[in-house]
Amino acid sequence: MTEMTYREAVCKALADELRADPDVVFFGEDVAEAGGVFKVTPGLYEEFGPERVRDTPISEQAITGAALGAAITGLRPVAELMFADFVPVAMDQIVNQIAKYRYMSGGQFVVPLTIRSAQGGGNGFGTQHSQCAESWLMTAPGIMVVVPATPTDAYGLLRGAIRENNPVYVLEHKGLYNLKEDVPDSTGPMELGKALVRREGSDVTIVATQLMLHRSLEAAEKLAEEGIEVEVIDLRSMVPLDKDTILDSIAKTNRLVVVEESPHSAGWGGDIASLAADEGVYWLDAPVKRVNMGEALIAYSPPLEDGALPNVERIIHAVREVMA
Amino acid sequence: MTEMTYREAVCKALADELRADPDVVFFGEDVAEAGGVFKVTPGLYEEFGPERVRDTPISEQAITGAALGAAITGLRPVAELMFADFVPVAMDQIVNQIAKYRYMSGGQFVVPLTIRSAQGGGNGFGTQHSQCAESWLMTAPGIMVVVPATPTDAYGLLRGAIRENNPVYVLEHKGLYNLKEDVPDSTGPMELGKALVRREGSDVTIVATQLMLHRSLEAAEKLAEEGIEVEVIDLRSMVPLDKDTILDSIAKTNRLVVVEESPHSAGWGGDIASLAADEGVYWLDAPVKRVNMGEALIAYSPPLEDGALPNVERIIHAVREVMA
Amino acid sequence: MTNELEGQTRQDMLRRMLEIRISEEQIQELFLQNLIRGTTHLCIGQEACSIGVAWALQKGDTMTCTYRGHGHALALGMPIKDMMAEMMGKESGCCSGKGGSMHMTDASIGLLGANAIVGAQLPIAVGAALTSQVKKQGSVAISFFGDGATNIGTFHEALNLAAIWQLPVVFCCENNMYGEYSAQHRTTPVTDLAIRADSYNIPGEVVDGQDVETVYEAAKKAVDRARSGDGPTLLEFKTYRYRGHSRTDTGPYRPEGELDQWLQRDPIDILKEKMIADNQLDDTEFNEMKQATERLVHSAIEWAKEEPFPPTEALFADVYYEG
Amino acid sequence: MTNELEGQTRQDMLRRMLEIRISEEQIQELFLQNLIRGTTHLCIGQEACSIGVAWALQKGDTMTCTYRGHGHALALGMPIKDMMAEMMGKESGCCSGKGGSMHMTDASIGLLGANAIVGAQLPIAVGAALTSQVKKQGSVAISFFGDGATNIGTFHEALNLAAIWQLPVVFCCENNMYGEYSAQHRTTPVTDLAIRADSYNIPGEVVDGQDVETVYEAAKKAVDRARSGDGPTLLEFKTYRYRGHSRTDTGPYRPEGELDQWLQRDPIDILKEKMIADNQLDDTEFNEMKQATERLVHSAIEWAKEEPFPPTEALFADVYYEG
Ligand SMILES: Cc1ncc(C[n+]2csc(CCOP(=O)(O)OP(=O)(O)O)c2C)c(N)n1
Ligand SMILES: Cc1ncc(C[n+]2csc(CCOP(=O)(O)OP(=O)(O)O)c2C)c(N)n1
Ligand SMILES: [Mg+2]
Ligand SMILES: [Mg+2]
Repeated sequence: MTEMTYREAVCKALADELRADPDVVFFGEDVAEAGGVFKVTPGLYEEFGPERVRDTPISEQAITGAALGAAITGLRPVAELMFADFVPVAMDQIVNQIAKYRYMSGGQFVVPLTIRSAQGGGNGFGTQHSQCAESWLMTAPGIMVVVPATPTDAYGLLRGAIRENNPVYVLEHKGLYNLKEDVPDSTGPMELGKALVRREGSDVTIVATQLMLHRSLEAAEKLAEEGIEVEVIDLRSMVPLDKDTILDSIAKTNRLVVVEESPHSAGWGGDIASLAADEGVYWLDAPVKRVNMGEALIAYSPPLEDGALPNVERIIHAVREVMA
Repeated sequence: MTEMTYREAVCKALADELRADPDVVFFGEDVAEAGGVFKVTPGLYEEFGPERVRDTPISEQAITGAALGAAITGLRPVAELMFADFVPVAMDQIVNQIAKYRYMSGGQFVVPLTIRSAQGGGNGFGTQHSQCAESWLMTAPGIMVVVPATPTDAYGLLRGAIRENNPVYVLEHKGLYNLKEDVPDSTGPMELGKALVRREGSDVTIVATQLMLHRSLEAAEKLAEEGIEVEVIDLRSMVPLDKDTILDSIAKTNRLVVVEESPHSAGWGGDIASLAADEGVYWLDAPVKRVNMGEALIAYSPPLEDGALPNVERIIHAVREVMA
Repeated sequence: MTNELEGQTRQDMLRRMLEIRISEEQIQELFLQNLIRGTTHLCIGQEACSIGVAWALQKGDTMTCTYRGHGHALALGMPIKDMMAEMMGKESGCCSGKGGSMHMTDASIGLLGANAIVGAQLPIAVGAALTSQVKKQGSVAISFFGDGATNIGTFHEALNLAAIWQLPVVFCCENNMYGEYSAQHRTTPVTDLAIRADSYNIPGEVVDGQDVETVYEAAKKAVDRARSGDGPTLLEFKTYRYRGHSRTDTGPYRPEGELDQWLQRDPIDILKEKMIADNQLDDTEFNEMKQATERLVHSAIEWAKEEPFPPTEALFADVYYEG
Repeated sequence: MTNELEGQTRQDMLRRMLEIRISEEQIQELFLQNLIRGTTHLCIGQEACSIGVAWALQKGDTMTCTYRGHGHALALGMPIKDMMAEMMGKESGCCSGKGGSMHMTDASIGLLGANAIVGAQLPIAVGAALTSQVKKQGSVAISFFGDGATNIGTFHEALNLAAIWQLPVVFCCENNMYGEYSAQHRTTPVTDLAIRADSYNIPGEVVDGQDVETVYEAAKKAVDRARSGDGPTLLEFKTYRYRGHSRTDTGPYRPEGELDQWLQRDPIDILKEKMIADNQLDDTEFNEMKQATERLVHSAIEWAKEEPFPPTEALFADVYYEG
């Protein structure tokens, strides 16, 4: 066991992969000499040098496009787009190029690249620096999307993503960088596409990720006090999606609440709800509730930002609704 | 009544609004002197002149950003992004700027702009020129999204969009440009956010748009022959979404099939299914089925493109499934 | 063309530069006290750029700028109170608390928005200039951005479109030598960014960004040019930010002594010395002006501290215009 | 440096240019017969650009290009059959029928993809050059694009990044004077696009795109420069497309007589005349070469017509790499 923060886990995963494979390179804005704006990547430049760890100009389209070109010619690049809010700045390269490149060529290319971004709200960064990017990325078959919620997953999923021979977008949550945990020394590259039941329960299933997962676990503890046993599923990977773990849980609890840190419209929770309404419909004893930002955007003002993000109270309220 | 094609209806809507309001301007790549690559906008440049109808360089980010700047300073711009596949090229301006501009400023600005694109598959344009953009656009509260399926709607919804004091993205379907219809001469700017029951039925509700709507209506006729009465809803507007029309229909038929011309993951159909699984769950007598592209992309090869897009047979199959 | 403005104008510019400087110093404090959340980007040392340009503008002219936009807001005349309240997310802030430090915006003074996406504000200013041209308003649009922003796609597209349409817009690059923690030469293969104007066949000019009168003269020329229908200009102001990029950054990546050199060319000192030399100011008057400004800033802050946060219902307000 | 290649090389270039010309003419027919769906973008008149550059390359070098990429594919050595089968969406096409006319791609010859998004291919070539630099492969990446593409953001970002990293990439702009239906001057405020290289402090050169030997010399210089570690170059080939932009466009927006002028400088004629003047070719030999090429193209087309379409299962194949 080694205690480390989510932030340190990300850095260690990068270091271990850079060490393990000379084809791995890492670049982004201020990730090298400065060690990243979130201080996630210090020391990599010093250990692996300017060829393999590079700072870039402010050019998200060139960064992602270069990652693609490098990936199809023999490197295994890891690119950073500082904030997930910048995904739209490079959206064409991500959804029209990276995700489609292998397909359009009839399978001529393998595209082993990883892109990392910090996402999520709760830190007062305002409307353009607090968003989550899952729903944007999931619209494009061809790119995998993982969302670690713990230091152990931040380490293992990132290593798994770098080793994956398909494009993977790793979304790290700003609000979790300081989260500490004992990471088993045996932890290695993890397989993508497996959800985890973080808490067992018989009454209601909650599906969540990252910051919302931790709030859901907190809500579950409170609800346990009133005798409501909530099963909490951490998706960990949005693409591939682990349908079985979700359906097995619904079969057991007959109730589903999805907690998303994003607006309601075209949010990923719709896919989870539609899975339940299709393959799980005969198990459902109650409405499927989605707890999300509704039609709100994240504003700077503390009470507004707090009001926009699903919190423990709102999660508890939704669970009570489906138990009613 | 005047018979016109969907293409002519779009052009007439633009002409009528340019005539009605001197603040309306229209610009995009080759929309002026050449009349558009889909020959949708001929004659506008000649009638309204180079100040108000402009060709632009190939600069989607500048086109959309300029539309925003113009809208908040007193013009009512209509910008064209030729293919909806180019939405990702301008995604930052669309979702981080246009959609959020009023909100971030605390309501200081009104953003009366319209963006138009041609979307959809079926024409052999290949992987990067055949996509639908609804799901990308719906992720951003602040921008409305309309999807006309008939010449009458192409005319009325576009005029309504241009008059709307919020940003509206009008997605026209390439496969419908030649569709002819008698458009009532009384047709004017339409209110956005109203769905239409295109066919009444008591057994199953189908929710669809554009090309998929027409295929669904065809499927409904075939199914009627075997005594299955399908109610077909044309959403017309993705944002705002007309929940009532959908829920009323589910309350009546107790069965729902959603037909999307897009991949399954993070598709808009998830929202419709989740609406049914929440507010409509007690009415549901069968699984909610989504007919879409699954995990496929649109390939150039005719049989592959035909295979990717939901067709009448697949829609019929889904309806039979929920009737079983 | 003379480089000397009349005494009163100099007084006003000096006072406004002091307002910016002192406000920014206090904002840093408020951030450390966690009364401002998230992040702040200070323009201490760059005050002459926003002031010199603002003084070249008329009512009806517009501007877009960046997250480092506190100075630009004050330069255009935003009341310090409105800014401080916004900094703390209060309802009485210029954006009703929704924008925060990175989004100082005030339509009433032509400030069309401070943007947190590098480069996104350039095409928006181009659109404002389009309105002026189509409606024959005779107004000019300004877009401020940094040296690092000249490497992003929107910079290129915006200048090209403005040039081809000959729009009344002036692109103002504040080259403070760093984009975040990266020195210009590490991300940008040219030294004078003004030469990038040649790609669009528009005038580009390197300007001393520390002398507010030089900034004013260059801006005036470009603004007049735009107003008279001769199209856009790219101005590069050579300047320097005394503080780090944002938050608690102290700028460890900057060479020893670089800051000290720039402190020798402080924009406030430069104007002050000129005025003293021209008998338009003496030290006592300057100190009085400074103290008055400090009182102004402090009272604005104290007032803002007491202001209420917006009600939670505000959350869903103004996502869409209703009506 | 001499502008004369030896006879054999000229023969090969001439034959390959004929293959492109004749293939493109047939592709137009196939499109009109609806055997090719969607759209086609022909490079008739521009053959010297792709050929001259291709001849300056070595095995291991890479290229990205555009939807107008049939000539580039053949120039790099794609078998005509593979291309024709792809045009018709057949399983034996270079992309197994998934790409079509706009996406001619063949990793085995270094053709990393023809792109249908204007400008998107430039950063991809930059990435290929990064691989070469990091792995010390000594290979060079080429990116072809048009005049209109120099106005989009990715052009700017790609050249800047390549310049700052001094990557072995050569940016090849085929300036055929039109972006779709818009003449260059209507969208682009500069006449010589090569000057845009100055924004990145890299060499930019205007090249006669109709004389394949001139193209070759310029490309060779830039490629050698890149290979020896001296970084990127921007080449602008002045050329012309005889046909319209795409599909059935006839180019009504082009001034009377413009095409005729360019026909005077046809790339195939230019090389042919030189060879005749140097006694390396006579009319009979040329006609034989032409007829042989016509037979080659026709048999490739007849073969492709008979090839099967991919099975529907292929729909879900290669979305992801399995394993
Ligand atoms: C598209 C985008 N990429 C990256 C960032 C993160 N970022 C914020 S400020 C900044 C540096 C900008 O440097 P410069 O343009 O010189 O302006 P300055 O901060 O020096 O005023 C960066 C990279 C961003 N906000 N937007
Ligand atoms: C991002 C983007 N915008 C617009 C288009 C539509 N389009 C296809 S080709 C073309 C013109 C490109 O002109 P140029 O770069 O000169 O290349 P050429 O076609 O002349 O070879 C345009 C606008 C596109 N494919 N991608
Ligand atoms: Mg800077
Ligand atoms: Mg061209």
